[in-house]
Amino acid sequence: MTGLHEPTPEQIKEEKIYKEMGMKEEEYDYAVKLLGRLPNYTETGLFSVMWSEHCSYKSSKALLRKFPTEGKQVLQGPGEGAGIVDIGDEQAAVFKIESHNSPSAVEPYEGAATGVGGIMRDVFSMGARPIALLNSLRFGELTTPRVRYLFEEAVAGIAGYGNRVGVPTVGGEVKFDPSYEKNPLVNAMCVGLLDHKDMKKGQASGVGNTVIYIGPPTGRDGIHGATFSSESLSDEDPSERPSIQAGDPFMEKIVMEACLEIVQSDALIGIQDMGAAGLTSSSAEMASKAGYGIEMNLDLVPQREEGMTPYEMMLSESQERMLLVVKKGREKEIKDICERWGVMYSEIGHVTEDKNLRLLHKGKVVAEVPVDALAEDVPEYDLPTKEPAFYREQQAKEPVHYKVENVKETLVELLQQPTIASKEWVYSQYDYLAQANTVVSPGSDAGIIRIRGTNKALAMTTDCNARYLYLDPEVGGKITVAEATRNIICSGGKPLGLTDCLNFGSPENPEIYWQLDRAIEGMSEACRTLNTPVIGGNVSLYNEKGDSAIYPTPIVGVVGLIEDVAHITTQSFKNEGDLVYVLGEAQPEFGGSELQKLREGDISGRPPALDLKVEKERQTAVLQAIQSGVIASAHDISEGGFLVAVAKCLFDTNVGAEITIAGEAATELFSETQSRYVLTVPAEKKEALKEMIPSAKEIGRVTGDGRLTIRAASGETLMDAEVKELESAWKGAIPCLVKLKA
Amino acid sequence: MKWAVIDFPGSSGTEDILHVLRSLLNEEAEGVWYKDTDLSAYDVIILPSGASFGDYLRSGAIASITPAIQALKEERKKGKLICGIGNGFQILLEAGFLPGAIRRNRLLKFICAKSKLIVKNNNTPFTNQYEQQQEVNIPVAHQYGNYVCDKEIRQQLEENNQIVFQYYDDLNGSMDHIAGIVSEDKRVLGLMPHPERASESIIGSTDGLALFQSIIHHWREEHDRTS
Amino acid sequence: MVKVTVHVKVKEGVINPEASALERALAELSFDEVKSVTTGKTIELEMESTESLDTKVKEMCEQLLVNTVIEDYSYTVEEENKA
Amino acid sequence: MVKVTVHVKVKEGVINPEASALERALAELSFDEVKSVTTGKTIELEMESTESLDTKVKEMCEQLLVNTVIEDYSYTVEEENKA
Ligand SMILES: Nc1ncnc2c1ncn2[C@@H]1O[C@H](COP(=O)(O)OP(=O)(O)O)[C@@H](O)[C@H]1O
Ligand SMILES: [Mg+2]
Repeated sequence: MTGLHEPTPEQIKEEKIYKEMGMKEEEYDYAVKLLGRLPNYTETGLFSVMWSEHCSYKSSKALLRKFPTEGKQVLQGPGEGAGIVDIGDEQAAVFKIESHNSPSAVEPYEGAATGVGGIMRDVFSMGARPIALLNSLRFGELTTPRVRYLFEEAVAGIAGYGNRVGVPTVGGEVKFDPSYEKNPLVNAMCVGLLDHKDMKKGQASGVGNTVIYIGPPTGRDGIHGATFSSESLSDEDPSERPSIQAGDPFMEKIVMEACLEIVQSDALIGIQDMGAAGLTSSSAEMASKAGYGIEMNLDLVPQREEGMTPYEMMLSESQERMLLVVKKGREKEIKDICERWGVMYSEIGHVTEDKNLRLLHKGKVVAEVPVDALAEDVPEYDLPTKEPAFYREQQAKEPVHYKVENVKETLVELLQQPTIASKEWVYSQYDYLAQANTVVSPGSDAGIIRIRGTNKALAMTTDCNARYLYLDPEVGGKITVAEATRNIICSGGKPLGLTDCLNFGSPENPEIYWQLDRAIEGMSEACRTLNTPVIGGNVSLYNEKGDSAIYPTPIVGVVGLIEDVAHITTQSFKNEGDLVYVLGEAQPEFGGSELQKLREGDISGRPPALDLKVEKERQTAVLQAIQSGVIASAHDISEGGFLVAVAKCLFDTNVGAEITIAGEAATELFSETQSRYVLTVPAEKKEALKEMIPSAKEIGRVTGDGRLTIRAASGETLMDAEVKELESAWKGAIPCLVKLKA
Repeated sequence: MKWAVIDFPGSSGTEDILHVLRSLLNEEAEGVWYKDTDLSAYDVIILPSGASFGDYLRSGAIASITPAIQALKEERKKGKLICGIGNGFQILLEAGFLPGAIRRNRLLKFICAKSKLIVKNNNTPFTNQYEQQQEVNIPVAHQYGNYVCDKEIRQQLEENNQIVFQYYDDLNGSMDHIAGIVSEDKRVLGLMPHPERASESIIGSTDGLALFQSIIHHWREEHDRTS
Repeated sequence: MVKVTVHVKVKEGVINPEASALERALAELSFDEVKSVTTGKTIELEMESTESLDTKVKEMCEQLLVNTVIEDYSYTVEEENKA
Repeated sequence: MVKVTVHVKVKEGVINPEASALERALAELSFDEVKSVTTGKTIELEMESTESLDTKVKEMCEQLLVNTVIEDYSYTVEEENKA
C-alpha cells in the first residue's frame, strides 16, 4: 500500500475501508464528526489504532474506574508509562505489568522477548532504572508438541532478552490449563528504582520545543499490532498477519542507558516509549496530556525500509524506540549523550500551540488531527452483561468431598502436576542474579531485591488462580489480590501497591463482560481492604479462539517494602527443633482445587470462600510477628493445600518435619481454604508467638532426619516419606514433560 | 593502587564490580569507556560481565577489536594484572590474551545457578587468599560458557597449573570442568563464574571477595618488594 | 548418501540485529569497502538418499530446522561418493 | 560491487553442541535417514570491489568474523551488476 495507491477519503467511507483497520461504523462516523470532514487514509489509520481496545480501553474503561487508585504512598497512579509508589529516603518503586499474548501465540520467542522489552521501556521512561523483571505465563497442558514449543520458546525469549539487558528476572508463575491451548498468555512485569528528583512524564509542553526520535530506524514491523491484539485470533493464513516484531536487547540496553542519562538533564521536558501504535500514540498522548499539539516531519524519521508511507511510519511498532521533547536550544546535550551510546538521534518536529497532530511528508501536510480526538475523546462502551447459566449451576452444586486413601501417593501426584511442580527448569534460564542485589531468588513466595546503600529491600510477586475466577470471578478476583499480598507478607514486606493485567475473552460477549465486571469488583474490594491501590495495569481482551475463551485471568503484580533486611523471610524450614504452626482452619473446600482437577480432570462447584476481614487481620499479625523476629519461616497455603505447602517448605533444605493433624485428613491436607499460613518458630519464641498470633496452632516440629511424617490425632501414621523422594518427583515433572517429542 | 573496569556498550557488570571494589574494599576504581586508548594509569584492569555488543556474532568478538582492548595489549606487555569475568573472559579469549575458546552450553540453554567451584591453583595473583582445593560458592549465569581448546593447549594448561577454577559438577560441558584459567605467566585470569555476585552475605555468598582480596594482596607484596 | 545443505535467512522486513552490529563493527575497523552485511545459518545434513528426499527435507525444515514465521530457507543437494 | 559470502564452520574434531542437539531432535522426530548434522554460519558482505579483495576479506575474517581457534572458513565472490 504505497501512498500513491491509497484510497481517497470518499473511498474509505463508501467502501468502508476503515473496517479493515478494525474500526466500527459508528466509530468512523464519530471520527468524521470530531474532525469535521472525512479523514484521509493516514488519518483513518491514526484513529483506528488510537481507538483500538489496546490503546483506548474503550470497553473496559468504565469498569477500570472501580479500582481504588489512591493512597498515601502513591506518587503516580494509572495513566503514565508505569505507576510509582514511595519507599522513603527520596526513592520510589516504579512498576507495571503488560501482556504480549497475541504476538507470543504466533512467534513465541520474539513475542515474549519484545514483551519484556516493552515493559522495561515503560519503566525507564519514567526515569527509573529497571531492577527486576517478573513474568506470568499460561499455556495449554504440556501434552502436544505445539504447546511445548510455545512454552519452551516463550521462556527462551524472556531469557534471551532480559538476560542480555542485564536485569534480573526474579519471579513469576507458570500455569497450565486446556483453556490456554490456543491462547497462551505472556505477561511481563518490570520494577524500577527511582530517585524522586528524576521522575519524568510523557508530556509535550512548551511551544517550539523540539520533538526528538531516538532508537533504531522504523520498519514495517508490527503495523496494526495494537488492533491485532484487540481482536480474536482467527485461523487465517499466518502470512497475512502483520509482520512480526523482533527485538534487539542490545539496542534496548544502550537506549536505556542513554535515556537514564538523559533524564538527569533539565533540558528534557517529556519522554515516552513508542509502544503499541508506535509514533502515533506516543506523540498524540504526550501532546494531549500537556494540552499542546505536535508537528512532525516524517521525512526526518529514521527509516529501515524504502518507500515507507506516512501511514506505515505512524503505525509501525518497531521496537526499542523512544520519543522525547527537549527544550529548544538544548538539543545538543541530548544528541551528545545519544552519540556516546551509539543510539540514533533525529529531531523530527516541535511542540505547537494548536493542539493538533500535524504530519508533513515530502513537503505536504498528510494528516492534521486534534490530539484530543485521538487520545481523549475516545468512544467508550458500556457493554451489556449477562450472568452465565454456568455460574448459577456451579453455585448451586453441593460441595464435593474427596476421600484420600493413600496420602503419600496423592501428594506425589499433586507435586507432579505441572502447575504445582518446580519451575526451576524455567527460572534457571533467567539471569536472576544480575545486578548483584538478589536476596531471594525465584522459588520462594516472592523475589527480593535489596536496595544498595540502604537497609531496605523490595519484595515482588505475580499471581492469579484463574480456576477460581472461572467458577466465580468475584471471589476469584478477591483471592488473586489476597494471595499476591500474602506472598509479600510471608517475605517480610508491606504491600505498597498493585499492577494488573486483565486477560479475558471478548468483552462483546455479555457473559465475558460479566466476568470482567465481577472480577474487577472482587479485586477492588480486596485492594481497598488490604490497602494496595492499583497504580497501573493493562487490559488484554479477545483472548479466544473459536467459541472457547480463556479462563478469566487477571494477573496481579504486587511490590512490597521490607523496611529492614533483617525482616526478610523465606518459606524454607530452617532449623531442627523449630516448631511448626498452622494459622487458619481448613474447611472442606475443593471447588477449583488441584485435588479436584487431579481426581476429575476438570473443575466445578464453588471456589474457596474468602473473608477479607480475616485476611487483613492475619496479614497484619503475620507481618508483625515477622518484624518482631519471632518467625523463622512463613509460607501461605495455596494450590494443592496444606501438605503441598509443607512439602515445598522442605525442598532444597536438609531438614524434615513431623506433623500431627487434628481433623479429617483430606480436608486438613488438601483443601484450599484461604488465608492460611504455615509458620515455623524457634522453640524459645513459642510464648512470643502465642502472644502475637494466639490463633496459630502448634502442629509439629522441624526434624533433622530429612523425612516428612504426618500423623492423625489418633497417632496413626498417615504418611512417612523421604523428602528427597518427594523433591525429585516435584523437580522432575516439567523437565520430563518438555523432553517428550512428537 | 588503581583499578579500571572497562565498560562496553551492552556490559552490565561494571557497576557491580565497582560496588565491590569501592564500597566493600575501599579501593580506588573507575569505569573506563571502551573507546579509551590509554590504560596506563591503572594497575589492575577488569573486563566485566554482560553482553557486550549484544553478544552478536560470538560473545566477546566485537568487543575484542575495540580501542580499549588495543590499549590493554600494551598494558599486558608491561605485565599488568588483567581479569575477565563472564563476558570479560570471552573477550580475553577472542582477543588472544588466553588460549582456547568458548562454545554454547552443552544443553544449549542459559544457565543461572549458585554453582560450587574448586580452587585448583591458589598460587596465582588472583587466588592467593583461597586454600588449595577449597570449595567455593560462586554463581554462574551464561549461555556460552563451554570451554574448549586443542590437545597441546590442554596439556600445557595442565602442566603449568593454569586451570584455576573448576566446576564441581559438569555444569555446561566445559572441557575438564574448566571454569577459569590463567595465562602462562599467571598475570591474566579469565573465569565464567561471577565473584562480584558473591561478595556479600546478604546476596548469598562472600566466597568471591577473596578473589579481589588476592589481587590486592599480590599487588601490595609486589609493590613493597619493588619499591 | 547425499549431502543436503539448508540455507536459512531472516525474512525480509524482519530486523537482523547481528548483521547491523557487524556493519557497525566493520566500519569501526575501517573496512569502509563493506556497504552492507547480511547473515544466515547453514545446516548440513548427511542423509541416505531416498526417493522422497524433497518431501523429507521440507518436513524437517518446517518442523524443526527453520522458524518459518521469521525465516526463509532454501537448500541444495549434493551426491556423495563416500562408502 | 561484489558480494562476498563467507562460510564459517566449526573445525573438525571440535564438538558443536548445536549440531549434536539437532541430531538428537531429528532422531526423536524419526527422521532416521539423517546420519549426521553439521551447522555453520554465512556472512554476506556487499563490498566495493578492490584490487586487494582477497587480502581484505582474509583480514576481516581473521580479525573479526571467524574465531580461527575453533572455526574454519571459506568464501566465494560474486560480481554484482547493480548500479
Ligand atoms: N515464569 C517464572 N519466572 C520466574 N520465576 C518463576 C516463574 N514461575 C515460577 N517461578 C518461581 O517459582 C516459585 C514457585 O511458583 P509456584 O509453583 O507458583 O508456587 P507458589 O504457589 O509457592 O507461588 C515462584 O514464586 C517463582 O519465584
Ligand atoms: Mg504464589
